[in-house]
Amino acid sequence: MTVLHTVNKSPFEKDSLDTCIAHALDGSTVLLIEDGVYAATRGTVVEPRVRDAMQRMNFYVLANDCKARGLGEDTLIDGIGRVDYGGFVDLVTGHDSVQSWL
Amino acid sequence: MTVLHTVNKSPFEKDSLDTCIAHALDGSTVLLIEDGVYAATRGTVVEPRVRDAMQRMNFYVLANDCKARGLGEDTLIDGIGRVDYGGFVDLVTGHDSVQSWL
Amino acid sequence: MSAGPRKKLMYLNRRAPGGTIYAVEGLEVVLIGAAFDQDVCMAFVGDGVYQLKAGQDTSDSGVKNFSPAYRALGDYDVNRLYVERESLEERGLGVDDLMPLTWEDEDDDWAEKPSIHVVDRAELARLIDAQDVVFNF
Amino acid sequence: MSAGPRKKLMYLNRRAPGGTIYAVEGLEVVLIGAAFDQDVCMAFVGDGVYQLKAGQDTSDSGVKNFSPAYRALGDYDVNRLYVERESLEERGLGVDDLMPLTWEDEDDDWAEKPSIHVVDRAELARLIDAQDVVFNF
Amino acid sequence: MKIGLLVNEGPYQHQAADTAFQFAQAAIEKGHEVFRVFFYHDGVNNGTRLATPPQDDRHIQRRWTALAEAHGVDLVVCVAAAQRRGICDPDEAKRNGKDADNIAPGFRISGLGQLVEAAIECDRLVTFGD
Amino acid sequence: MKIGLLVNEGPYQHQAADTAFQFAQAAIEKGHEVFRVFFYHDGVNNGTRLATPPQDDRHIQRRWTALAEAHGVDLVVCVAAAQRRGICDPDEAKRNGKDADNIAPGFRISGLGQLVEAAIECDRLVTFGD
Repeated sequence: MTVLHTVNKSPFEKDSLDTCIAHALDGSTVLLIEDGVYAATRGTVVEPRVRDAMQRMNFYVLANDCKARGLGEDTLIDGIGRVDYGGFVDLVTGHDSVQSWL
Repeated sequence: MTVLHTVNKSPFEKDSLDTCIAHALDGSTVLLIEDGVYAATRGTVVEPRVRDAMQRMNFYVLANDCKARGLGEDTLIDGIGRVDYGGFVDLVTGHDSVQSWL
Repeated sequence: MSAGPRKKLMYLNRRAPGGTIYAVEGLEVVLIGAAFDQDVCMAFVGDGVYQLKAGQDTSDSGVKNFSPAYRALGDYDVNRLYVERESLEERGLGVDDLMPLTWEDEDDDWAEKPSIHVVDRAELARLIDAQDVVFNF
Repeated sequence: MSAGPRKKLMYLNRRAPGGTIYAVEGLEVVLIGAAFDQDVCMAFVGDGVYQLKAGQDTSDSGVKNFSPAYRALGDYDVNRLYVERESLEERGLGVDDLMPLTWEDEDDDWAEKPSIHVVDRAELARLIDAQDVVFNF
Repeated sequence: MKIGLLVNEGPYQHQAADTAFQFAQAAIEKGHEVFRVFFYHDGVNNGTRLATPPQDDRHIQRRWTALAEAHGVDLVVCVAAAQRRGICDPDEAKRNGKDADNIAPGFRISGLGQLVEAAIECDRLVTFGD
Repeated sequence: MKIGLLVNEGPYQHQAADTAFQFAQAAIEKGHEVFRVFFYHDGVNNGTRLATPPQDDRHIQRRWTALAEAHGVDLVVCVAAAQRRGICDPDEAKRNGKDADNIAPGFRISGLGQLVEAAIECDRLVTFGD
């Protein structure tokens, strides 16, 4: 199976991202949405953990949520894919199941 | 001024307790309520941070919330006071203001 | 109640009881879902392990105590409750601190068997990965 | 609108905008509260600093963009916005990443002055301690 | 002392409404005045009379209503937050072209100024939320 | 594909209802079937017709209703969660002795079995919550 994991919480406020990373198998995909997108920005104290996880998993952000929060494409960690709601749908249908870390 | 700080979130899930401790002055009081009471138990990875903060501040738990969660008096860190809702009221009136870390 | 092959359903519990309703209303889904005859398990991760803490007593809180409902799970054939070892350890808990939940195995002369299985994080990750559907509460 | 001495009121913002409504509805309290002529300030701590991020644009989200409302604060005589330095640094942000909020000082020939003051955690702790009332959003 | 309460979450979903109620009751028992309970954000959902919780569980709205009736506690629901979430009284329903209302007895709908006023008038303001 | 959605939070307070709606719309545009949107926990509050959000903001309930009307999406509100929180249709109002109801057009109230059924029948179940 390949699982799509979604994270919608800020990594500074809640343990959702860390719990996701600790429970996602190698080769899975992590999609950051809502306040979860802050984890995708460069220069934060969370960045090393995200880069480390990116060695094992594919990371995406929901671009609509980045734009709403003023996070330009140039502020994102290299290698994180950007999708819109249609791309979110494609990620859901392109994986065997979806696990939402709320 | 002396401030009563309340924390109602689990220290394992959210940053509320850590943010409280980082912003409470020496001599203030911290009251743990709701899921915040888990921070008062012995043997957790959070205990050292609580013990450290107890050097500078007074800690209380809402006993009703401990009982509801099956946390017996014998499981709490020594030196943390126990209050009921009436004691909560007394803490509120006995300090100059109340700051709720949600 | 459903045609087709049985699906693997996991109810993944990550929240403490009491502070929010997710544990209570999550349990309601498990009990209703039992009627659908699927391949069901529950997992308790992070603060979710507190849901199984023994000795919960809301008599001083003015709130309904729902923790006895976990004891009914065995009767509903929900008898695989995976509790994450690391989550217990981080919270200073052992399996002895949890409610002793059991079920009766009709294929083994109705022997009473424990429903709680402590598994480590890596094993739980594989279990999550193997499900068709994971409900998060 | 109120007799008696002015109180020191702080609106303490700890949540990111967008994911929840607390920032929006918190700002509504500040704007209404301005009519009461009290000693008012705002603080931005933790994810609250993201509320002031420049360039927020919800046009692709189907949600109302409320971030321009922060620019109105100066007109309401809310001109002390304390932003925690450590919270900015943990998020890789500097004051240049924030909206340039200003107010006009009528006692200084209407000079335009910055409303945002970056303060360190220890100073913010003292500010919180000095308030009569702190609103948390 | 004169105490104001701010409740920011709806009933049942979070414990905030329960804690606030227990606190209010204890404060009254100790002889303090609960000047006002202001319901903001999802807290406005405490004020609907259409809830029917299970019979063996507490009825959060009715507890508030009883507190208002017994002790004259002023239960104020924020109008702006209530409009977003579908809590209205007969006047609001009429103004907004709604065919029904759902406000519970003992609650009244008013503006955010009531919250700021409570913060200024009270000796203490205590917040309950998520 | 056949997709089921689970919405666990009320409108406005959390982004969950917005994200779920945008996802549902995008899935339909891509030719997928949104088999059902199940509203649980505070998610049931999406289904009240009494909300009047500011005119320059989105009207979350009406967006759902329009989606149901345009594409036949099944919008199901959990009865147990709805009873706790004061969401009811005329039948529920009558059964529980309420003098009003507040369910919005396009929404129906039913049991938790509808959620489990969606999980079994659908190719994917996607959860939106807090």
